[in-house]
Formats: sequence, C-alpha cells, structure tokens
Amino acid sequence: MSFLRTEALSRSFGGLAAVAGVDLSVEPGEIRAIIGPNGAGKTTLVSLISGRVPPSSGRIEFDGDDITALKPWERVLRGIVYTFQITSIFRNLTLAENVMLAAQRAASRDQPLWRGLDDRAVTQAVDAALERVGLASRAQELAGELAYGHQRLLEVAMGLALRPKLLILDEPTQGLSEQEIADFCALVRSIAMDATILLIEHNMDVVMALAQRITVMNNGALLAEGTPDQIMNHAEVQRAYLGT
Amino acid sequence: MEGTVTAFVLALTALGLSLVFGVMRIVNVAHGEFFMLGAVLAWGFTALIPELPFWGFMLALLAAPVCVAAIAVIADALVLRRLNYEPEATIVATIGLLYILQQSVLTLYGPNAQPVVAPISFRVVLPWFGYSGYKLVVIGAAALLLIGVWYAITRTKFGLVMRATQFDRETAQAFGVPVKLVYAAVFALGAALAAIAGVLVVPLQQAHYLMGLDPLLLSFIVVIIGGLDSLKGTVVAAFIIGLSDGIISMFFSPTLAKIIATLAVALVLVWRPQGLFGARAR
Amino acid sequence: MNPKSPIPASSKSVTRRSALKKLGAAAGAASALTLAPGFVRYAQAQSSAPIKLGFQVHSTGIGAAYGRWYDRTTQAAVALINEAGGISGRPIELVSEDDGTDPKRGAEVVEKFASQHKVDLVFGTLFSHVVIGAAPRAGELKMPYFVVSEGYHVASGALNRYVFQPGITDVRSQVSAMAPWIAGNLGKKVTMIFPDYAFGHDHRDFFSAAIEKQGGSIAALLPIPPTEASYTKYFPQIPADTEVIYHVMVGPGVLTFVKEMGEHFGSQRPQIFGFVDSLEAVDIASPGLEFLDGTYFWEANPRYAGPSQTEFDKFFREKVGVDANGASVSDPKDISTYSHMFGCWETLYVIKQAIEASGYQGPADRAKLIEATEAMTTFAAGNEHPQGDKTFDGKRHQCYGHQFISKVENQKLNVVHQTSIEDGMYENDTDYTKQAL
Amino acid sequence: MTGRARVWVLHGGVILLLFLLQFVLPDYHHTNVARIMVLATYAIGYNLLIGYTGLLSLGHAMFFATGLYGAGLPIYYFGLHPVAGFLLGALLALVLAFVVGLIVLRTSGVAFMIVTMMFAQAFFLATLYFNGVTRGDEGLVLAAEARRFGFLGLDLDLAEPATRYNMALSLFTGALLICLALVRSPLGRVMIAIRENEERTRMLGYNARDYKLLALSLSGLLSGAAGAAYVLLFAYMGSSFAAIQYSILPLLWVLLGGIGTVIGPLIGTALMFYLIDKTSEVMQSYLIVVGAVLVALVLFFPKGLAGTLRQRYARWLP
Repeated sequence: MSFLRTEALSRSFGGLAAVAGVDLSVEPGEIRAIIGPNGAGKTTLVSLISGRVPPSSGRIEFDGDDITALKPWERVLRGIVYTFQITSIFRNLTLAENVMLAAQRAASRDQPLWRGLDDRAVTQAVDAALERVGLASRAQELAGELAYGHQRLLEVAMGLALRPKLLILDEPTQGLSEQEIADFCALVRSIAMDATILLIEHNMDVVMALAQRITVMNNGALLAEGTPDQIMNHAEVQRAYLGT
Repeated sequence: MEGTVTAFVLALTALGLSLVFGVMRIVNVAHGEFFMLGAVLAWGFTALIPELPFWGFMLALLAAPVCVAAIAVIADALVLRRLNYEPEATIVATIGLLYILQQSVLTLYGPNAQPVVAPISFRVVLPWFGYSGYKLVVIGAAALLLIGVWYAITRTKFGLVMRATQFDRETAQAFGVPVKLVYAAVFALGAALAAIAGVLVVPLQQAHYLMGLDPLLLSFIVVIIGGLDSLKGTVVAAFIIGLSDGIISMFFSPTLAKIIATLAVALVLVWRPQGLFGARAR
Repeated sequence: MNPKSPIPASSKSVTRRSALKKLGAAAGAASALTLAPGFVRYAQAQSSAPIKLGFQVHSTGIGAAYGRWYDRTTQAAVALINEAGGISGRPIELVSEDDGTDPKRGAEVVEKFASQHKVDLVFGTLFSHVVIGAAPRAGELKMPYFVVSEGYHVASGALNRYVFQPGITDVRSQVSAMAPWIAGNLGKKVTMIFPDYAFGHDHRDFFSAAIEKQGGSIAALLPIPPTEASYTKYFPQIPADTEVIYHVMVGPGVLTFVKEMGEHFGSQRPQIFGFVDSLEAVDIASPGLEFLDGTYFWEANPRYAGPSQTEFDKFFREKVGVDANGASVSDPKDISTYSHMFGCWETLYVIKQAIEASGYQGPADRAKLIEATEAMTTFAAGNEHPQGDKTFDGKRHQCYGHQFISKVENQKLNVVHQTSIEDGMYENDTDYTKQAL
Repeated sequence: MTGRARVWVLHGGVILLLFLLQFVLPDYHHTNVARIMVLATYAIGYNLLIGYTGLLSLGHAMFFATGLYGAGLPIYYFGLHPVAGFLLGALLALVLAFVVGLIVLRTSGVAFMIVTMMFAQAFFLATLYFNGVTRGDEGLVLAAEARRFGFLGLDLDLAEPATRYNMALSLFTGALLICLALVRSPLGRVMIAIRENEERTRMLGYNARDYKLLALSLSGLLSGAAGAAYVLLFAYMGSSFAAIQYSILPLLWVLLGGIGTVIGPLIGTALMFYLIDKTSEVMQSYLIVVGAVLVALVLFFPKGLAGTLRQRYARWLP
C-alpha cells in the first residue's frame, strides 16, 4: 500500500488545466523528486497535496486515509508539511520565533494550544531544528534580514520542527552556494531516515544525488516515472526538456 | 427619485474615495471633509455675487473643486508623502486633517447650516407629487462626471499610468512612471470629486461643518461593496445603498428599516468579501 | 477671544450704596451669619472675591450653533450683573469650557470646573444627552448644576438634587400647552413627524396625550431616523385625512426637511404646526422656505419684535445684540437661537437671587444654595426675566412659563397666541427635596 | 537584565506608578486618570485585535456599548448587584463578539473593516430604536444607591474617588496582564503570526479562523469589560457610546500610542485626553492644534510612540 496516492487529481484555473488527471503514488521513506519544465504543474500538484489549493476533481489518499476534503492545517497535523517555493517566512520575527511557531504546533498536535505546553521541549526542538540547517548561531536575528538562500533554509527548519511524515520541499536549493548545497543534501538524507520526501528541484545534480525515484511532469500531466537512470535515458523526457 | 439623487451624489463621492483607496491603498478619513468643504465653499462663492445666483453657482462648481484639490495636494506633499503612504500612519494623519478642516470651517464659517440657492428654480409637477427640477440637474451633472472619469481612467494616458501604478507601484516606477506625481494627482482628483458632489448637493441640503461624516461612511461602504478597482461596482453599489432603505422603509418603521438595510448590505459583503464586482484578492 | 478671561474690570467698581443694598436684600445671609459668628470675619474677607461660575458651553460638535448664542447671551448677562454690582457685591468671574456636545466630555468638564477651576456652580448646558451624562458627576461632587436645556430630564426625577432648570420651561410643558390651541384652531387629526430619538419621543408621548385630552386624535406617527439626509420618502406616508401636521426636527438637516415638505405639498396642504427648534439659527427668509408662509410655530420667545413686544424684551435684545428680526446687530444673516438663549440670561438671574437669598459665601454653603433655590416659587417678568413671568416648582427643580404660537407671514413670525402657564401644567410626583444633600 | 525581566519591570513599574499616582494627583486629574484607565482597557482590547492579530475593526463601539448596557440596564431596571452587572456586561460582549465573529470573519482586510462598521451601525441604531428601554441618545443615569454595595465583606461606593480609582486600576491591571501574558504565550505567537502572514500560519497547521475568532472574542470581552466598568464608575449610559466615534477613538489611541505594543494603548489614550484638555484651555479653536499635533506626531512617530521607540531603541518591548 502506498504512503501517498493521488487518483486522477486535476485542477484548472479559469479553464486552463494546471494539473490534469495525475495518478501518483509514493512509498514510505522514499525520496521522490518531481521535475519538469517551468509551468509543468509541479507546484500546483504539491499545493493540491498540501491542501493550499483545492482540487477540481480527483482524490488524495495519505497514510491509508482519504484526505481530499481536509483543510490544509488538518493535513499539517497529519504530518504533511510544505515548504514554500516563494519564501514565506515571518520577516518581522526572529528565526527562533519562526521555528517556534512550528515547534509548538508539533508539540500541541493532540490538544488545544491553550492547554499548556512543555516550554523546555519546544525550545529544545527549536534549537535542534535550527542546528540541523546550520542557522543556530543566528537564532535571534530577524528573519527578514537573512540572505535569500538562508531564508530557504529557515523554511526547511520550520518544516523540520513540525516533525513531518511527508515533507514537501519546493526548490529548496535556490540561492545556496556549492558548499551549502552539499550540506543540504546531507541534511535531506538524514531527514529521510524518518520521513518521506517530495522534492521539486531544478538542479539536476541535487536530484540525481538524492532521489530514489523521479517523476517527470509536463503540461500538467505525468510524463514518466522511474529511477534516476531510467529517467536519464527516457526518450520523451529528453525531448520535453530539449524542446523547451 | 430621491434615492436616485442620493445615489448619484454618493457615486461621485465614493468614486473619489475609490480612486484614492484603490490607487494609493490608503484609508482617507478626511474624505468626507472634502465633501463638506465643497459645500461650504459653494456657499462662499455664491455669496460673492448674490445678485447672480446662476453664475455664482457656476463659479462655485469650478472654483470649489480647485480649492479643495489644492488643499489635498498640500496635504499630500507635506504629510502623506512623508509617511510613505503607510496605511496605519495615514489613518492618524487624516484624522488630524479632519480635525483641522472641521475646526477651521467652524471658526471661519460658523456653526450654522447655510442654504444656497439652486441655479435653476423650475418645479416638476406630476399629478401626485412635485419635486424640484434642480434634482434633475444634479442627476445629469453627476452622470456626466461619472462618464468623464470613466473615460479618463479607461481611455487616456493618465488613466493608463494611474492603473499601472495601482497594479504595481514598484514596477510602474521602474518603467519611469512618476509615481509621486500620480499619487498627488489621484489624491487631488479624489478630493475634487468629493468637493463637486458637495457643491451639487448644497442647494438641496445646506452647508454645515459636520456634514462630512455620513458621506464618508457611505462612501466607504459603497467602495467596498462595489469592489475595489471597479468603477461599475462603485456606481451599482451607490444605487443599492441609495435605494435600499427607501424600499425597506415601506414595510417597517424607518429606524428599523435602516437597521435591516444596514445588516442586509453588510451580509452582501460577508457573502462576497471581494465586493460585487471585485476580483478575488490578489 | 479667550474664553477664560474674566469679565472686564468695570464690573468690580461696586458702589458702596449698591453693596449695602445687596447686603440688606440678602436677608437669608444675615440670619445664616448670626448663627455662625466665627465665620463672619472670614466671610467678609471673602466678600470681594469673585463668584466663579462654570459655563459649560457647546462650542464644537452638533450643538455649536446654539452654543455660540448661549455664550453671547451669557456674556451679556454677566456684564450687566457685574455693572450693577455683581452678586452679593462680588463680581462674577465666568469660566467657560467646551464640552464638544458630548456626554462623556460633559462629565469631564463638570469635573474640571469643580476640581481644577474650583467654581461655585456650573450652568448653561443645553443638549439633553450632555446634561444627563454630566448630571451624575455634578451630584457626586455636590456641585449645583443649572441647566438650560428644555429637556424633561430634570422634572421627570431622573437626575439628582443638585440639578436645576429654572430658566426655561421643559418640553413636556411646552408640548402640552400647544394642544388646546391646535385642537381649537387648526384641527384635531394630527400627523406627527419627529426625530426617532429621546427628544422626539417626548414630543410624541406628551403631545399625543395632550391632543387626545382635547378630543383630538393622532392620524399617524412618522419617526425619522437620525443620519437621514433626505425626507421626501416619508411624506407619502402622511394620511390624506390629516388636518394638522406637527413637526419637530433638530440638527443641520432641518432646512432640507422643511423645503422638501414644501415641495411635496405644493399649494395644497393641511395645516402645519412646527416647533421652532426646526429653524433655530436659520433665517425664515432662506431660499426654499417660502412655502412656510401661513404655517404656525411654537416659540418660547418671539424671534421677531412685534406689536406685543415688552420693554423687557427690548432691553434684552439691546444688551445681547439682537435686532428686531432676531439676528445679530452686526450681521443680519447671523440668526439667533431666540427661543432658547433667554434661558441663560434668566438662569443667571435666578442664580444671583439664590446666592443672595441663601447668604452663600463659598462651596461650604452649597446646601443652603440648593435649599434657597428650592424655596423659590415665582419669577416676575422684568429685565431679569424678559421672556415673561414664571412659576417654579421647588420639588421638581423646574420652572414653567408662557409659550407663544406664531404664524409665518411674509417670511416673518408673528405671534398669534400666548398660552397661559396653566396650559402647560401636568402631574408628576418628582420630589428632589426628599434626597439627601 | 534579560528581556523577560525588563518586560516585567517596565509593566510592573507602570502599574505601580499608576497606583502611587492616586496619592499625589490633584482631584481633577485623579478622576481623569481613572477614566483614562477604563478607556485604555478598551484600547487594550482593541489592540489585541488590530495590533496582534492584524484585523482592523471599525465596529468595536458595539462591544463597548454592549458592556455598558449589559451591565447598566439590568442594574437600572432590576437592581442587579453591580458585580453581577459587570460580569454580565462583559460576558454579553464576549458572546456578541463570538457570534459577530462567526459571521464577519468570512471577510478580511478592508471588507472586515466595513462589515464590522456596518454591524456596529446597526447596533447603534438599535440603541435608538429601543428608546423605550435605553432612552436612546439621552441615555440613563444609575442612581447613587445602585452603586453602593457590599462585596467580599467590603462596603463599596463607586462614587467614592479612591474606590473608583482603584476599581479602574484593577480593571486596567487585569487587562494589561492578560494582554502581556497572552502575547508572550504560544497563543499570542500564533495571533502575531496571523498578523504577519496568515497563509503561512495556516500551512504551519493552525486553523487561522479559529484563532481570529478567539482573538476577536477576547477583544470583545475586554472592550465590554471596559464598557461595563464605565457605566458603573461614571453612572451614565447613552447611545453616543455606540456611535462610530467610539469605534474610531480606540483606533486612534492605539495607533498614536503604538500599535501592537502592550503599553501603547495607555499612552495613546492619555495623550489624546490631555491634548484636548490642555489645548481647549488656551484657545477656542483648539481642534486645529489637536489636528496639527496628531499630524506632527505621526510624522515623527509613524508607528506610534511606543511602537517607534521599540523600533529604534527597545526591540524587546512586547
């Protein structure tokens, strides 16, 4: 049984089909990359999965349950965590406060927020998440003052602090240096120890280094799926990429 | 009939607010005071040549909006621009402006309601009731102005520049649009429209230094109900507001009718938060 | 002009004779002093210090049109009293504060008078909601509070022992006094148009009762919500068999109201009777008001000096600076609030009389001042009471006077009837004297 | 000092100062400060919504007036115990805010502003419509006896200056502490997060609407408590307190004092009171000066007094 499965998932914006009849299935613990040219529908697909965008038709199953009708925050509580492509952090808050919002949500998953929290545990979770992305030393800075690449890492830290079962990373390495990308790959591998990962990525080196399987999208539909090697040698994929 | 006059005057005032609100993204609490200034100045200008009420009124119709626009330009240059049009700071600043304008008028013009003679005085007599022909003039003038503004916004270069600024201030600036100038012009135009509405209404209502509050509140309602950025919406909403409580008050006590009308219009917004003709929030 | 400046120096030139006369007149003072000999020296030392009167005035807000004329009337009366030797030989020092026609600020202003300016008493408030908002604080501070409001709040018993209205008749009495004449001369089927708030409801309730007592009936009631800018839609609701329209509107919209009523009816109209509140501070000769010719108005004090003008009214006009048409002598377009502002003048003279009768020396004597005011029963017509004679009900803290009915002719108001004081009497069981001081 | 200590010292100091002020203030200012504390409580309630949750309401007068009438009318007509009246008024405001919130929170931004304004306008008209009960614009006065009562073995008279002052101080202290504790709690962090970026907050697993509803209800509760205290301490209720002016005033106080700061509402309320009080002493056309001062203040302190201080000097200010 798949961990995440979509059936004929579709979404159109004003008559334009951004995602059309996608059947996707992801196994637990997998690192799955989704690639494709700009406008292929990658971000819309993961937005449907995370609940940011409601589907026009089709259904989504996660961890054995139908989650199609669930609100985005309810999906987060079930462990589906989305990190934004266009950086969406709290610019006027400190890094620590940004991550704390995520950590306290994870800590209060099964109870209302006003029922009291283990402050110490939350603080530790914040420190740990920032540590993992390498931003621990800058915890008290304002998030808006970070360089763009580091803001992306902060996004990942927020995602981590939510203790995801399915972590969706939307172009996480944009704006990172070579060294930072290498560190980031190591981080993703360690996350994958206890979470499933959906990775949208343009940097093919990163994709090849991380992904166990790759799904290729074009014009809102699935074009191909397979191991990195299979995809590299897939004729249609090459045509789609070269064609653009 | 009455509702129609109310609606047209309201549409004009609200259109001014809608431009300011839409383009500059600021809440101008002093907008009603521009309306009031128009009315008060109309009294002042007609009093200059009391023996020629028609020409006095024409003078007022031209000069009052110009004076009010000048005040708006000064307020923009001295205050709003320096605040960088921060929404919250602008609220405080325009409340300050409201105090200044109201008190100035009270001190210089006095607390009394002053009438202005209508430029024409024929009475339309129908079998069952009669009304002043001037009301037709108000409707005609307001309709012409609405069409004029619609033309300016959609068909002229200024309108294009204005809409570009409204859509994206930074990009417009990057493309060489003089944003500061556009803002000043929009603020002046918005104020002038309110002032014209004030001039038009004063032969029906008299000028009074506190008359600005109701047009302000109603304009806000109209602009939001109609949908920001929608000229058509503003006009349609003005008619809804202008006519709604008149119709409901056939059935209930007038105050109860007002309560029901207010809640009903509010529920329109709850049902369509972007307004009747507004696009979904970006 | 600085509102805080005391009245000019001439006021302090009190002649020895007039001072002696005042002393003699203040019989109550003498008896009080003999009871407390220890205070005599203190009191004499104080005797030239001014009496401080807190004047709560609507300089801004919706009441500003009235406030301005209340201020002019008050300044004139104070100057006159000071010229004549002041109160108990002490000049009046007037301290004015604006309350913005707001009940919250009204209470704050009373507080300011009591605690900061340390006035002897407060007077002059007009708008009922401000009176009612400020009255509790006046009671707590034990500050005599003389209002000039014509509201029924004082006589109804809603306020407290420190609040008086001795200068102007209350609305219940005014309204009741109109009914006999209306029923006898205009008609018995009445449609009432009134603002849908407390002031209008007083008219509705008291006039309905009074006209029914005269064998009349109410054909329809049309309450107008506040914030209404146009009234045309209400006129079709006036029943066709209406004989008299009774209207009372307040606020800046009233002119519109009257104009639109004229447009609605054209030349065929029922009899129309209005309260001049609708047109206070408004020129009857304003464009659009032509149609009012031949309609009737209540007036508390005739705006236009007519053949029945008393010498007292002439004196009052001259001192306040009002011409024979009820406008300012310096600006014929500046119309006074003639049916209300005399209340300030008369109230000041009642205050003078009460202070002198009670032997009031300072705030410690406020209880005596209250009791002396309550002991009053009549005010004779005169320069002190130019509107006419009045009775005063010490239990209700309210005075009752004559009312006038005027007809609009050639855009002027001509008095056609003067009511008797009895016409406006009513029953109620208010008795403030039972409250503790 | 750590940030936490500084916060408690500052706000504790303000409360201590207000407590001590009552022994030195002249009578006039004694009552003024009591009134300012009640109105500042209203402003704190308002700030909870605009300052910490980012929702600009123009309808808070309905919550203040609900507290006012909810406490005042039962006391006036049925002789309810003042303490019960206070609780009832505050509770009714809470309920109203919750119910209104269920409806109006479908909107946001300017639509929220206008819808709340229109609800409040309907409420205001209702206070006039039910003139038979409320006496509309004229309003009603609570009798002196109704404000004397026994509570916890104490004989209290709310007309007594010291009692009034300390009642107002207790109310204000309660509101300040609630606000301070709230905005530094996990709950407050979520409210701030909604203000900063609602979409992101939702994607962190928070049902933003529920939190906004909670913030609105709490805001209504504090506003209503202030209204209830107002009628008890100052004995007057009238529909002018339900008019649009009383929705704009807390906005002005909060913006002037510093939006999204705990101490700002007090500063703004006091500033505005004394601005009017003092300028009206020296000239007749004082509102021109008031207006000019507002403009000047906002030019120099665009984020309000406390807000601009925080931005420039004291980042730790909550």
